Amino acid sequence: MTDQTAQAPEVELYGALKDKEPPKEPRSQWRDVWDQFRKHKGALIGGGFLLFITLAILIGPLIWTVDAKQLDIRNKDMRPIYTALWDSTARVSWVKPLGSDNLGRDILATLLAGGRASMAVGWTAMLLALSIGTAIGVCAGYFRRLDGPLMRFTDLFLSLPILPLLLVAVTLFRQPLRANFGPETGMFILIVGVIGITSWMQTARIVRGEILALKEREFILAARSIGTTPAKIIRRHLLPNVISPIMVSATLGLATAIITESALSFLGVGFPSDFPTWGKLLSDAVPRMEDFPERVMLPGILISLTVLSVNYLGDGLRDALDPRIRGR
Amino acid sequence: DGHAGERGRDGQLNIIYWQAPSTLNPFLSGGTKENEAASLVLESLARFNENGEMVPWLAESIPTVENGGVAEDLTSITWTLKEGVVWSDGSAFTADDLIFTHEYCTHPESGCASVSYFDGITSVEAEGERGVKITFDAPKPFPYTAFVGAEAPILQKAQFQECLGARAPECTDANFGPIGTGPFVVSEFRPNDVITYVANENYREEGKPAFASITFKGGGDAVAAARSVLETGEFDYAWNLQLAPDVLDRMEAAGKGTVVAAYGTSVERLHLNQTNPDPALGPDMRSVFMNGENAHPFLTDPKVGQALSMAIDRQLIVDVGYGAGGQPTCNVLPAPELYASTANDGCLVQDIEGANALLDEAGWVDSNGNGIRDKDGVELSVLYQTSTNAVRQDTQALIKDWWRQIGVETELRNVDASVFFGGDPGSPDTFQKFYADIEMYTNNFAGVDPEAYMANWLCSDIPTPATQWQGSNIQRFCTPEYDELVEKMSVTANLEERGELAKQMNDMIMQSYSIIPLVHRGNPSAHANSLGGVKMSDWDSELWNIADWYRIKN
Amino acid sequence: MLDHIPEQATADPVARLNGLRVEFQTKDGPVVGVEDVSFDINAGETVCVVGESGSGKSVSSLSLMRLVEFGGGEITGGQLWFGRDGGQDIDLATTSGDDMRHIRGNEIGMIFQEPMTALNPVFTVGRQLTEGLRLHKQMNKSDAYARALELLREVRIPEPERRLAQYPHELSGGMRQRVVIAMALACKPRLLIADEPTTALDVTIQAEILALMDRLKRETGTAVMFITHDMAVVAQMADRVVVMFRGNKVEEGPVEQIFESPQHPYTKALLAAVPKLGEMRGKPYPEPMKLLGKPGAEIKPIPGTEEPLLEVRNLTTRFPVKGGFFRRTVANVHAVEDVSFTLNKGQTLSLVGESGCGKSSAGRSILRLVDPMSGEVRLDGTDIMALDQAQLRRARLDMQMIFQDPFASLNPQMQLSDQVAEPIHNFGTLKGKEVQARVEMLFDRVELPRSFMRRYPHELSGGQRQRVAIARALALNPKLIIADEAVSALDVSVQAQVLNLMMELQSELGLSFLFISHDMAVVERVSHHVGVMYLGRIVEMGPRARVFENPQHPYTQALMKAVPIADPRQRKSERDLNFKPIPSPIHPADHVPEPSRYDEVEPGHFVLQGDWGGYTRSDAVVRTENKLREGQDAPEGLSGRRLYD
Amino acid sequence: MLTYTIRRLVLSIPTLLFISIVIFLLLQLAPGDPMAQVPLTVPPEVKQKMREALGLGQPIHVQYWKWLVQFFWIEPQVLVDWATRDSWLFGWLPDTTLSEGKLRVISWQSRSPVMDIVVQRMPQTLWVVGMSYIVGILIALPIGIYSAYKQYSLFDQAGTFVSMIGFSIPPFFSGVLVIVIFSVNLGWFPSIYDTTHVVTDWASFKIQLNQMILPVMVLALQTTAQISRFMRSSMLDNLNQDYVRTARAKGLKESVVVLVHVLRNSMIPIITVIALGVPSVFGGAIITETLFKVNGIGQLLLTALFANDLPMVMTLTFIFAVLIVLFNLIADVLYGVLDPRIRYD
Ligand SMILES: Nc1ncnc2c1ncn2[C@@H]1O[C@H](COP(=O)(O)OP(=O)(O)OP(=O)(O)O)[C@@H](O)[C@H]1O
Ligand SMILES: Nc1ncnc2c1ncn2[C@@H]1O[C@H](COP(=O)(O)OP(=O)(O)OP(=O)(O)O)[C@@H](O)[C@H]1O
Ligand SMILES: [Mg+2]
Ligand SMILES: [Mg+2]
Repeated sequence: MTDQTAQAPEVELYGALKDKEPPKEPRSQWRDVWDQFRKHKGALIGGGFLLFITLAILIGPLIWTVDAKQLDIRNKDMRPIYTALWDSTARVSWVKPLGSDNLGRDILATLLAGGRASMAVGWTAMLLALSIGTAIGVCAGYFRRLDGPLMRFTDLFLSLPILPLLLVAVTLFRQPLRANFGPETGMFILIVGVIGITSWMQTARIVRGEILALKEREFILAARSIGTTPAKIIRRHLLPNVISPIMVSATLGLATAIITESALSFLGVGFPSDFPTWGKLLSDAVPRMEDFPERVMLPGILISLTVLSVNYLGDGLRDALDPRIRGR
Repeated sequence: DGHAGERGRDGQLNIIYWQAPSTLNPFLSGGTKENEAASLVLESLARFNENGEMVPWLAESIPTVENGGVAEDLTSITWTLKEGVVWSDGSAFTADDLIFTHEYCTHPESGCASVSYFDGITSVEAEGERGVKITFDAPKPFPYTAFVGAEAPILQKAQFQECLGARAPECTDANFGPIGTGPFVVSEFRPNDVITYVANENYREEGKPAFASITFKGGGDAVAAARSVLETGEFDYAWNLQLAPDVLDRMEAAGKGTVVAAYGTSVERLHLNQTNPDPALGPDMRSVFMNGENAHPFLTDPKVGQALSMAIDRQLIVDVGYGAGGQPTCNVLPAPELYASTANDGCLVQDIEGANALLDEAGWVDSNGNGIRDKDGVELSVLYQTSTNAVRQDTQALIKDWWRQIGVETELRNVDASVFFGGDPGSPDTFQKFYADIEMYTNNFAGVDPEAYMANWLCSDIPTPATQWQGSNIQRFCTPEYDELVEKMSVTANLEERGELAKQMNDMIMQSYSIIPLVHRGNPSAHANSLGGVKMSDWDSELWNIADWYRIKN
Repeated sequence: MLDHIPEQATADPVARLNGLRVEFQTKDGPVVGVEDVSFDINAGETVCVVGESGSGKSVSSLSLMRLVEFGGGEITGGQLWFGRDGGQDIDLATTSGDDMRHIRGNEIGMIFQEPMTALNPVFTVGRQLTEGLRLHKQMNKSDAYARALELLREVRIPEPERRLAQYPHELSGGMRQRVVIAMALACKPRLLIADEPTTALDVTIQAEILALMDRLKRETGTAVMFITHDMAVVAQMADRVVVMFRGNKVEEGPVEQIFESPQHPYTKALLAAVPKLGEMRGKPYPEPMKLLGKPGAEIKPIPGTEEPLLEVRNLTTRFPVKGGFFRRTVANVHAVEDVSFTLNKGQTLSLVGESGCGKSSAGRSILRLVDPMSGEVRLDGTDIMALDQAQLRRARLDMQMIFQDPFASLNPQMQLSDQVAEPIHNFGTLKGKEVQARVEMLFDRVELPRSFMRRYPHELSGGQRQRVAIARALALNPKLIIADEAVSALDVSVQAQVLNLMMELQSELGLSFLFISHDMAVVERVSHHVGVMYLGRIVEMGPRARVFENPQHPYTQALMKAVPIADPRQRKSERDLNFKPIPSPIHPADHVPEPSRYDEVEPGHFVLQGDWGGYTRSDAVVRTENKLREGQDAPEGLSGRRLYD
Repeated sequence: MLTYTIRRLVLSIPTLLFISIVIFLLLQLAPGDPMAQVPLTVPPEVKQKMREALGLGQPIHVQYWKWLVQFFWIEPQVLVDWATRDSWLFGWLPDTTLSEGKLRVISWQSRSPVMDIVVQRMPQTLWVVGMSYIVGILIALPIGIYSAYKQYSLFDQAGTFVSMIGFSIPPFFSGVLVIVIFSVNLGWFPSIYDTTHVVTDWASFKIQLNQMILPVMVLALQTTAQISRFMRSSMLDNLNQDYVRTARAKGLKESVVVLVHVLRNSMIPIITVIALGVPSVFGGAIITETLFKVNGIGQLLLTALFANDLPMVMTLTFIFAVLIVLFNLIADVLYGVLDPRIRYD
């Protein structure tokens, strides 16, 4: 034992003061985030896929210039080119690489155009719902006096029947929006608004719960003691710490928004009928599912994969944004 | 072939209506599904067969002027009740029941849906032992409305006498289980869900019905209903399968059932707004008919309408959306034969070049190179609305494409059916308000006489804010000549003459191109291959002859 | 007690650790938790393992139970010989899972670090106590309950019958820890591992628990492995001491030898950092500690000034307890009751007392982080109580707070420099580049490397974090800093550095501290004046030297007795301890307490008149306190999800 | 706890009243008309008469008041009458006739009391939607537990994958898919649910089971996807708690540690999540019910909406609101019951 101590190098005693590792190069915070993000395989794949989809729907129409609304009745009901691999009798053609629908619209083009609409609706509606939900959840959790009324308000929205709400919204707002933004953008705003204001409740509930717990943590008290205003406490201290449940809601919210959009056009409140979206392509194709499985599978897979990627991306982002995990 | 035999020999029959009946009292609902479900139980004096011919049902025969049943001056009709008819509870069927039914429906507080069938009736009285005399306040060239067809059947007085007027809704038991003279009696009714019937032991014909019981299921959608008959064979009969023909063909290929269609007078048509629907006009002028003022910037021009019509390939619309359930038509009054004009059949062939030439000639040219024709700064750009329905949306897409080829820009809109047909004056999306340039839907007339139908297009029937947008002249067509013809028809009794008048009116509308007919629609239904005796009629309840249905034994 | 040499000390060791090495697989590759540790534990002997946080103490003990594997660790080297009852030794490192399960709880018992969380919140105490008995001793339910009752009696829990049916949260921290001990003892294990069993407890409860463990060891002859970082506790408990440092054993020896002639520099430094009660005897002013290895630090007393900075008069803070259908206030927690004191510029006033006596509430009331009911608070002439929200925010420029838990009081998601700069931004005292300069200066000031500025709280050790908290408190140049248990959570060596830092700052900047602590030795080191709090009141107050050398109030006396002394030759025996449970501070809403009246026993040394004890600690109090401790706060709240109405 | 519950109950009354007003106004504002489904062949004047017969012309506040009285005053009387007349519990009491001759909430579509139809629809809704909820939960819990216990294992990854897919596939697709596979091609199960089927013996129970399988499967997929996610994260929260180590140190078997100690704690938030989902069981599942023709509450609401049957929609929505508020309360109370740390005072 004495041998050991004798040989031991001079132990430095101020562990608290000295860096154990050589000081790291000062690095940008975003660099750290990116490094951590890169380690998450799922997130990379998910992010990659999302990027691919986004590029595809943005740039795709420039390359594949067929108009998604263009009918071509002579070439209707074509199968995708790959069906030729096992079914030599299938009607296929390179002109319609993924086939065509019952009016001869090119499926590749509709998928690309539909993707634009679905992604735009999905993301904006999800972000809208998320912001409403977070705002309400934060207010209810942070300001005790608002808690009761806001939660009642949430109950109210949970129990409102969606369809009449929709119809009312359409009655009241379609014309002004159409006049100001044109038929498609106007409808877009309306749809996004409707989906947004009918799907924020879950987020609000979850965020409120988290905030209630966080609010009792000492660092909030500390922030108050150094004179941080409530607005700043919420922005700097509370919000970054509820990122993770918000991410989860975001993932689910995107899926719901994309699907709800299709349900809306189903009810005739959505985009003009010749305006493709993934959800609508999917629901239109359901009756012909047995003959043309690709017409349901392609949009179905795209929706699922998008949701899945967002889920993984959310996981990765959450890890990357949390300095506690990032450090490891 | 299993025709004859004792009552109930064929056991169970399963019918699916994807829209479920909500009541069995046709007077309280007026909906087709309710009327048809009730027609198994409640009957009328005469029914229309698959050809639109009247068949005596609870009456001995059809009264006419020739056989003296109808008065010479056309102000009364006398029916003779069939002998030996009893209600399903065993009590006798008498003239009293008819008198009561008239009273029931015409009661001012009842809200009876069929009250128009009793229009102009001053009295219903018993005459002799089995006679019933109906007197009108004016000559009635077509007196076969009251107590004829599925809309105006006869109720049992004993059951409903406590349910007059405002009390009608309180008689839930009676409304859900009316006692009738028909081949079946209700054993259980679940509103909007399912009805079970059993054979009527007191039915007047021996050995009928062949089925002992019926399950009348409601709910779901047309695809599922078709599938359950054509593919899985769970049901024997499915109603109203408005599906794309390729979908139906595929299901039929499974070999379990057959799709049949009955043709009545339904026409899928485009209405071209004759007034200006510009949103900028404000609620007092938008789509409001103002005696020729406030006219539509271009749709009042028959040349434009004609071009729009010529550009359409009706056969293709049928192929894509209707199949066996539709035929191209150029008339808004396509049937019965007597009334159907042939003057406009040129529209059956698509002629894009012709349409283009016509527009060029009319001065509509694309002067600014944006692909849309214009004249005097007005672009040929239309908003085209209809109710939400897959087939209609396909049709919209096709038509939009054709119109694009003639330089007409189209914006599509579809509106939820409950709003579109709802008639809520507060909603901007109803078909009566017509806040669009063009709209598409189907209309028809009940029974076989077009007089009331043709009167739809009177100037006075134009929906306006003053009438809370009620009115049937949707496209706001108005000419004094047309009004005169309507007037003339209402006093003409001779069938030939009536036919001529109707054709004339039809052609007048067609040539104004305020209505562009597209498809003469049939009512496609499907029945299992093992179900015999089905004779589809669109003039009456589809189930009008259900007493004759039987199971084909193989 | 010291002269009580364990009889079996010479017998075969119960456990022998031999070259233990434990690695953890993390995302960034393996991390060594314990590098190479060997020592023996003999029957009837207490071996204390000491070392700073993270030195591998817990990992060693968990390896003995083979529980490291559940935390992602792996024993990658060495043997863990354990003498089983049957006689033959087995190597626990290679024992199969089934055998391990038989050994765990049966032959080796373990007491865990955190009494608050070591019990399953949803099962009754009885159920958790009997579980092991029924498993290992095949007892039936009623026998097991009888034995559990016996165990509870052994650990001296009051009203043991009732406890069996209670849930953990209904017990006070001390009682919970005793339940955990009873649980570990249930099957009469041959080896008892106690991993910092008293760190989270009050001095008084700690003293009781230490005495209890010592008695049990003597009565049953169990071998004890006692893990702690508190040298005073070691002095009280150990027969032999093992000192660990960064995953290695650096020294081992009998307790007196370690304390009197430490060999390894780390041990020496550690001992030097321990404040010992009585060390300051005869010195009128506080002075920094002499730490080893820190060159050139000159030690000089800090006299401060006699100019008052903070005057508190009749401060009263009560928390309403709501109840009934209309949620009316039915009772009040009298957290702070008629408290008056004066704090001078450049001096430190300490508030000491047991958990729940109202120290924190007093501190927070002064900053108005909780709103006091009545009283007067003057800071440098400003009447704090009269300010509106905006003014109050400004007033906080002059007074800052350092909280107990350095981890909890820093936002885990923010970089340290941002957190230190936050108060500056809040008040806009500086702009642009100056902010950065100031932050750098503050980091230098608290002796943190500048490279830490970009780090996040979790990347720092506890002491470093507390320095950040201090830097943040200093950012605005306050006149008063309220340090609420600012060093309680820290390792001794780190604690000593932080204390020195605070004292340095005081002498250089003339800061005043309101120092809240329950650690008498620390208080003795840093304060000019001391107030002893009990039940919301100050029961004794005066210059530090007077209060410590001449305690007058019986409560102060009891408190002084309970403090463990870091000297193995001054062990306390259980007999010296005599505690009345703390009475309830909850009174009915209409209760009007008497004002505090003081006798001045010496100049400036006041003692509260009358007897304030005598109540029993009600369940309601226990519950409220436990909630507060668990960070749940507010009587009607619950963590994570508050019910709304 | 009791006072807490009662206070919450009392406080929920004004909330519910407010909700009912909002719903009523919303429905009034919505376009659409109960006459939409009457064929176009019926002349407008007749339709106007029919509207009047439904009481549509009255001012809004009169209509609202009427509904309020009917729902809160007359319907309970009907319940009392029924209880004293037919129920086995109170049947022995003298028959009351409180509601005789009073106007109940009447559906515009069927002209029959709304509550009767609701009661009629309850069995199939509960059989199918309720069963799928139960099945979904029963599948979700083990999946969630195991995925958390083996975090990042293959099973866990697969679980995430499947549940995300399950969540993103709309039922109008999965429903048709299973029908095409299992009823059309394989012919194993009926595609149409027979609501009149009564279970009396084993054979009829098997039929019932047979017809329930498809809709239950489709619905359970969604429930499973969600609950298993919640379960997993709740388990993860608890698996690292100190008391788990304590339990292991006692020598307990892993199964006991996980399934008794950890599970019990993890179930607390899950049970409240489950409770919050129960109103949707009573609310039915619109799309799936329509697909399989189950004709439960969901289909009832849908048809009522399309037919603009305001009393029906109003009543159903309001019942739904009551359930939401009630189950919110139940969830909160359950939380307190399950977690001994929580006390209400
Ligand atoms: N689950 C784990 N994963 C990774 N590293 C771990 C884990 N548990 C412990 N370690 C590492 O092992 C080392 C020893 O930790 P240990 O818990 O034994 O310290 P300790 O001496 O008990 O400290 P304390 O006094 O804070 O309890 C530390 O450096 C720690 O980072
Ligand atoms: N927000 C609050 N609501 C209700 N009671 C409270 C609240 N804060 C503190 N109390 C009660 O007031 C009393 C004093 O608490 P305080 O936190 O001031 O004690 P303390 O001396 O700081 O104890 P510790 O050493 O545990 O921090 C305790 O009985 C506590 O239960
Ligand atoms: Mg430890
Ligand atoms: Mg405290």
